[in-house]
Amino acid sequence: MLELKNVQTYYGHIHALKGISMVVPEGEIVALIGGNGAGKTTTLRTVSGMIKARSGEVLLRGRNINGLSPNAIMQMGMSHVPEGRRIFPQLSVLENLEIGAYTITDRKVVAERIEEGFALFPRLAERQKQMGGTLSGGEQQMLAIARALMVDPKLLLLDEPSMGLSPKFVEVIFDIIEKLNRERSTTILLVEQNASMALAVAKHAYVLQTGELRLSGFAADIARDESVRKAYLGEE
Amino acid sequence: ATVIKIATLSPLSGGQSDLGTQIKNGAQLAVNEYKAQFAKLGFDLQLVGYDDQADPATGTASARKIAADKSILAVVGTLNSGVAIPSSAALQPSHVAMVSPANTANQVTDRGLSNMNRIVARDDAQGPAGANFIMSNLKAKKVYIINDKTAYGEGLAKEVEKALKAKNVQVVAYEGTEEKNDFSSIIAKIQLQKPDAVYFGGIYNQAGVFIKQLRDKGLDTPVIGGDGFDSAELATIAGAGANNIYFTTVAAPIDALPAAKIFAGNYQKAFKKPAQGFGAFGYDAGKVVVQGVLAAIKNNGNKLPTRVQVENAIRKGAFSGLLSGSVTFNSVGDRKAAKMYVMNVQGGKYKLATTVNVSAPRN
Amino acid sequence: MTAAPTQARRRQDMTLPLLLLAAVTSLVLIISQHGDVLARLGGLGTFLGNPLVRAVVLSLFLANLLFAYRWRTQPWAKVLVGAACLLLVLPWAGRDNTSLFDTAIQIGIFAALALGLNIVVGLAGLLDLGYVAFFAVGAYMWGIFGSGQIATILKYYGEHAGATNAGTLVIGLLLTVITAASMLFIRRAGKGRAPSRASSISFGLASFGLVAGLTLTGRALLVLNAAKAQGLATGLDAGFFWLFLALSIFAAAVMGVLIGLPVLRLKGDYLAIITLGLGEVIRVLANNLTLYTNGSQGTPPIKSASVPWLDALAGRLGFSPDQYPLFFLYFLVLIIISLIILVNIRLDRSRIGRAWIAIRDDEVAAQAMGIPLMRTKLIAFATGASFAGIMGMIFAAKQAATITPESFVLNQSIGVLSMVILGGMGSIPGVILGAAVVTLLNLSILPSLGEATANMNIPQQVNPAQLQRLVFGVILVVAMLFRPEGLLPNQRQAMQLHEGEDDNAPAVDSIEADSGQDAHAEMASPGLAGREDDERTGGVK
Amino acid sequence: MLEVRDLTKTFGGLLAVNSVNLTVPDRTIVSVIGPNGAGKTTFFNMITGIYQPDKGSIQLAGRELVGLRPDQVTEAGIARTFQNIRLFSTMTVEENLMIGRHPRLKASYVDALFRTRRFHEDEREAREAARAILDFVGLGRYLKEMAVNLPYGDQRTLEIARALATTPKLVLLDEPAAGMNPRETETLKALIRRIRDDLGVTVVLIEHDMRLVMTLSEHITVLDYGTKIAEGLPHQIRNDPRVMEAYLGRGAAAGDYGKEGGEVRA
Amino acid sequence: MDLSTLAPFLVNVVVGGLVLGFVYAIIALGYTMVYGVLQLINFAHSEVFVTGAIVGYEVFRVLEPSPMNGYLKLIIALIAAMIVSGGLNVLIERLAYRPLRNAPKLVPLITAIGVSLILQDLLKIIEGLQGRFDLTYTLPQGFSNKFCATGSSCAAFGDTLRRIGVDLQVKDIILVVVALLSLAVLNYLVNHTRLGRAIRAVAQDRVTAGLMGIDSNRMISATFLIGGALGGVSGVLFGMKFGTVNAYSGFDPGIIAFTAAVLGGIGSIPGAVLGGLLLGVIQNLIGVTNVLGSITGIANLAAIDASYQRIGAFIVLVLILIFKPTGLLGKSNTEKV
Ligand SMILES: Nc1ncnc2c1ncn2[C@@H]1O[C@H](COP(=O)(O)OP(=O)(O)OP(=O)(O)O)[C@@H](O)[C@H]1O
Ligand SMILES: Nc1ncnc2c1ncn2[C@@H]1O[C@H](COP(=O)(O)OP(=O)(O)OP(=O)(O)O)[C@@H](O)[C@H]1O
Ligand SMILES: [Mg+2]
Ligand SMILES: [Mg+2]
Repeated sequence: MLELKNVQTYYGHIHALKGISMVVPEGEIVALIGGNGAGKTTTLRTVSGMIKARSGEVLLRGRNINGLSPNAIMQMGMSHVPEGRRIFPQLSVLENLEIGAYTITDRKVVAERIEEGFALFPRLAERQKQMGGTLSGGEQQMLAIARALMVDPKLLLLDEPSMGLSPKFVEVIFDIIEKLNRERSTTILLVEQNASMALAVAKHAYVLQTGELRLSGFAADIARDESVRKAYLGEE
Repeated sequence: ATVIKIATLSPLSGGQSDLGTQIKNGAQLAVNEYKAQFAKLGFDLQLVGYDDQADPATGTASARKIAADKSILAVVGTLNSGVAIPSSAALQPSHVAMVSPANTANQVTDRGLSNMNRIVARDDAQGPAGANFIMSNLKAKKVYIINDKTAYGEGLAKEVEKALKAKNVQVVAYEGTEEKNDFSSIIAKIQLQKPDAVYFGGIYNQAGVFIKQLRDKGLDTPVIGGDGFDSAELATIAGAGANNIYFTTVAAPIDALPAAKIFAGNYQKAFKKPAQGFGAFGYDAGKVVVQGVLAAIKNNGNKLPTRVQVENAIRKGAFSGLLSGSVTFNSVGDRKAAKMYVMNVQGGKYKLATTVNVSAPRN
Repeated sequence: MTAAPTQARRRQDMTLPLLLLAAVTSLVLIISQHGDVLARLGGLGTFLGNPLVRAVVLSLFLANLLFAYRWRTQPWAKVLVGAACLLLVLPWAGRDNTSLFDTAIQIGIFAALALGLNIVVGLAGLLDLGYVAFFAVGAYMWGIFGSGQIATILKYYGEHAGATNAGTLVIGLLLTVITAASMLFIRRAGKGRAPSRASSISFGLASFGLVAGLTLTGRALLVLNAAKAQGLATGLDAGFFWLFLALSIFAAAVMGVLIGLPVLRLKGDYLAIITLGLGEVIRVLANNLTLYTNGSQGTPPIKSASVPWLDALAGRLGFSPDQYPLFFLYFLVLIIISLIILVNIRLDRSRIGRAWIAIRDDEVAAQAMGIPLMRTKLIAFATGASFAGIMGMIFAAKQAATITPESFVLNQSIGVLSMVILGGMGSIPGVILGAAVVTLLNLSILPSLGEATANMNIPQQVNPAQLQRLVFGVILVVAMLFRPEGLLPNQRQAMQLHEGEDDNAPAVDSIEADSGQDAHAEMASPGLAGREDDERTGGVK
Repeated sequence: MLEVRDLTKTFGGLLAVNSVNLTVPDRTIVSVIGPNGAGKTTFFNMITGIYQPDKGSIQLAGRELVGLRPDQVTEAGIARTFQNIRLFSTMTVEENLMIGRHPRLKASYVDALFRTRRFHEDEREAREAARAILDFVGLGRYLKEMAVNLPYGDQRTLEIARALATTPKLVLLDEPAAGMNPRETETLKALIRRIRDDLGVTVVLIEHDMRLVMTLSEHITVLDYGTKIAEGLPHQIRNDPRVMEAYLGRGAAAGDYGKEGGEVRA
Repeated sequence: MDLSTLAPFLVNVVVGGLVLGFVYAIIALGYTMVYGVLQLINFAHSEVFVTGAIVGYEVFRVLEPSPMNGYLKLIIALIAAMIVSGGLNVLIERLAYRPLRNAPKLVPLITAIGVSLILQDLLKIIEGLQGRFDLTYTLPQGFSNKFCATGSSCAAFGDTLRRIGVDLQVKDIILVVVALLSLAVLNYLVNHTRLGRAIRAVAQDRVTAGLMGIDSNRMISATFLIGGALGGVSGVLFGMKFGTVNAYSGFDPGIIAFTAAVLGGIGSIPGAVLGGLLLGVIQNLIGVTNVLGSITGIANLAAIDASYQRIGAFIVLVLILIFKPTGLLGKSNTEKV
């Protein structure tokens, strides 16, 4: 589905990704973990076109999408829940969802998807008319996820979906992730700080450290890796 | 050939550039007319247009540049009194004579600068002339006075008000407006107060809009103004409303003077635009300056005169062949005696209503 | 990256080139202003006498200062070039062409204005489109007292004394003292405590009383002094110039606070438009309050201080008496500008300067760090205003013949803003350069285009003389497109802008632009974008 | 130390915080938890003066804070961090901290103009304090770095440092561990302890990371729909059925939270 | 002066103010559109609308000899002005604003000022080449204060207006109708269509809008197109109403219109209209204060004449903003374009 080949990304002169290569096979959940500033967010941004890789290739279904604008990439069936949620603060919850479904022109489909979103997060249904900017942090997170699901993406990029959510909701989110993958065979690239949960749902995993790949392999193996346990799972 | 330069100082860029350019163009025609005569004496007469952007500070800076260019012997300018006053003061120490084609504010010559002259009538000559016409010819009992809040318009309107009050004519309102587009509130007041005449101290491009809107409301009240009205554009802007308009000016009506017709033709030919009021004044002022320089040359034995000599020649000289007749200046640079014409616009056509003789307050 | 070669170039010692350049441009400048020498130079003289060439020479000459500042040279060379250019060469050339003084003083005035506005806009992030109002306050302050206008005013009050002037004075003084005292009391009592509705209302009432009291007192004083009108026919003695120099700073600062108090609670463009409005209010008042300002007719001639020894010096150096005032003002402006730069630098690198930048970056966070928004903004406003005030006074003295409201139009405010942005917001050398560039363009280079082409056969409609705005506009747009951070950018801003900007800039919009200030404020934590936010962070006193 | 009584706030018809009481004794670490949208952040916003409460009182060491502006609250001794990071983006790390120092500096405008002794002392003090605090939180290496260029987790820590720079009596931390991995959270935990132990600053914490909350807090208050539904010691809260139902979910039932290093799921 | 003359006077002052207000309102809409998306005071908008006015002038001039129906001419003029002004606005955005997307907010403000200066002179050159400066609208027949042929129902409408003392002309009515129509269309477009939603999303967060599949550059172009087209419409209406325009006429009304947009709550569409109407009425009321003063005998009022019109409006702005810091209808959490 998605493949990165030796991707190098810069912020000005900050070298954020120093040659990343990874594969996200169709229909799989792939976890991407790493410490602060490792470049996880940058990887997702590079994939979705928010920032252009200086060199290397980003292949989506075999086509190099590096350099395309995000809107062009999104039209190819991808969705991205960005870091920091990025809710439209002055649009209502409902409008945020409608914008999420911007590329769908069939109104009926949009209405159905919105209903599905409300079913997943009843709190959003309660707050349909509230402005996105006044939602609490967790509510915004729910909205961001629901918004990304509006287009029923083939490939979903999730940047720390559990951030700011209550423990109960973290479980809900992971359930949703598994369910999407199972029922709609959505391919998911998951960035998480909550590494143990991420590794539990993912099949493959990559570990990033300061812009470089440190480890890759089956998630279960990585979860057992001594150094990973120490560095990311907080175990001494 | 020795270069002799005449400068113009007027707004060439920005919102008032249209008026300022007219002045420069008019002066250019005057210079063109005399070029050959100067060439015969071995001089190359040129005109340089300086820009004051209608801003006093820019005008002062330009004036100092003029002062520094020793080949410039005299200046035609400016459009705005607010610019003329500091500029002439800046030019005075180097005795660059200045002849104003437009500044009517009393203050311009009241300072008694040796270099500052003007060919237009002072506010306190033009104002009373307008007021007199309102009283005697229009027989108005109630007059509504408007001004454009500039040194020109307000200065003129003040004098009109003074003259009318002195003659016990009722001034129902005296007010200023900087508005250029919408006059609905003023017109509503005119509808309410029903004056017999409206005096508008301002320039034709603002007054024209006002008159148009006034007539649109079905009001035929006569509107009187000063030489700022003197432009064919006034009738164009006022459109169907170009009726019952009167204005005082020192420039003779175009068809009264053959010279005026020639001037208009030359202007159109040179600048691809019809000649307008400030063009004629610019031409006259330019002519005064050029004739003054010529006189100074003659007095100096056909040699290049000094600025002081030019200054003197202009102040003391007599100039003729102008669109506004002939000119001599009094001790402070005001036109000694001038015939003032009161023009009437009726159905878009300009014709002479009457003439008034005015003389400068001092001699 | 283009930075590398520049750096390499700058690493070389440029002392010699600088000195050479300075010497050459100085020489050319002096020659190009000297009519007699030019006449003797024949073709070269004609070339140098061309207005456009002169304008370019002047610009190149002034650029020496920029090079002295920028180039890596021996420190003494910088000082030498700076001092020689400003103290020797420019006055020398100005002796032959007074307009150089005029231009230099105008550059100084605008540089001070730009520095003041830079504090307001560049540091504190408050967009002020009515800045010229403070300039007008300073100008009219001296324009009224330093001219015969004061006599007119006194005469008027002499004739309209009012029934009991002594009574007015007493009431005025009493009101002033009582209200001022009660204001102090309310402030003292409420210190550190939440202002209650009652206390803020009473404070408001008291401040109204104070204004009324001061007005009455002022009026009474005017009436009392009416008899002096005769003696003041040409204004106060020139010796008062120095006192008023101080007063103009003060008056403009007070004005800044008075205008700032109601409007500084507004944000962003609301503030911009309200200041624009107030700027217009001041101009229209100047145009309408004929008694005080003589309205559109302009004030009577305005005095300048006379410094006998300086005049004597100027005389000995061959300046003509009409140049003395400009000679004096030129050096005065130099001194004031140096002081203003010093003040700027010191404030910028201090607690208050940091607080301004913090407010610009994030008001909510700044307030949470204990920075009182209102007070800090007011200080910025007042400081900026005071620079404009003192320069307004210099402007009045420079114009000498009269000042009219035409000098204080909205376009002036916009012009000063463009100097700040063009030069580099927040950067002291930047805004000075911006002021110099814009002033030179407006007073020297662009007009010279028209003057130089006066005798060419260019059709009227496309004559450069008439296209100054167009050329200026093009320069503005092009400069901003190529150097959005300004000509001499502030370090902080340059850093921000250049991140993410290079050969492979992000496909759409760079990320950090959106995680930057604006989006930040909008995407604030839940609730912080709410309406309450507006009410609270405004800091109700 | 902090005494909150009957604090209430509504937004339109929504009762965001409903008559909440909270007592924070001196030198304790106290947590406020609750489901998303429970009103925790709103509660903080009222304490720090960003919102005006509809009702209730807030007293810091006996002094009423309701009605004060945010800067006055900070001056009174309460500092905070934000749920969404709000650092000063055009400033370096050091400058961010010096801004934090603002309310404790005394040099006036005039001092700055004339560079008096007080000014120099002040500046030196601020600089030293900045460095000391930075070292204290472990970000010393970033002193001259632009704050925005720091990794997310370090920016969070920097916000804490900036709050500490105001020498508060009490800090309010809004989800300080969000975006940190468990390892980093451990470091944060140690830091919060040191803030209390070494600096003697009282800490109130909002957090969804139960490992952090349960091991760190001496007292926990649980909000749901703006109302306090439980309070007490960590183990009481962990086992409170209402809290489990509303907030903790299945993981809590398994009793995984609170055990150092406990895995959530296999 | 008694009530029977004063009442129609005041009615006319207010009605005149409202008509004026509609002119401001529709100009303000153009500002507000662009402001809403880029948070940019588009100083060039005043020239965009002057361009519209000039296009309208040219259309009327060219069509003057044609026997075509006057209303048809007006429609042609409006459409031509919309196209030219809209296109011009898009072009301006492309050249002067788009390259500065990531620059600090004030930088595009300066280029906007630069573009405004450029356009002023360009327009002057274009008309100047034909020997014109002040352009006087010559309206086709039928726009006078005679409403229509006698006997018809619209003539009756005109008669009724005159009977109750309201002094309106056909062009005033047209102006109001077109302005209201634009308002309705714009409001629908922005608040109830997919395009409008996308524009608003771009306004708030361009990057994230991109993530939703929205091409932000296209949306911004669309916004400038709409804003420019509105400018074109307002230009023609402006020319019709006031009779003359020149290359520099845009500045003053532009400033007032932007003030109106701010007064109403910048970014809010109904706010812009409300602000425009309010300013129009206030200006006119202040313009007649001296008459009211002299009638009521309050000397201080009598001193307030038309020269205070503009600043009166600003003072009202100050007062309103002090109590409502985000304008009349601009709540920070309500609709923004
Ligand atoms: N907008 C930006 N401007 C400059 N540098 C940035 C920007 N965003 C990220 N960086 C830098 O790029 C590197 C990678 O950051 P990135 O955000 O991808 O890390 P991350 O793995 O997502 O970390 P975190 O867990 O903190 O979210 C870091 O060094 C960071 O400082
Ligand atoms: N300005 C506002 N207008 C309307 N509703 C608001 C506003 N601010 C907050 N709310 C609502 O009040 C409730 C409490 O919000 P708050 O931010 O305090 O939640 P929280 O407990 O911090 O949640 P989280 O853990 O998700 O951050 C939420 O439902 C939110 O939508
Ligand atoms: Mg990240
Ligand atoms: Mg929260």
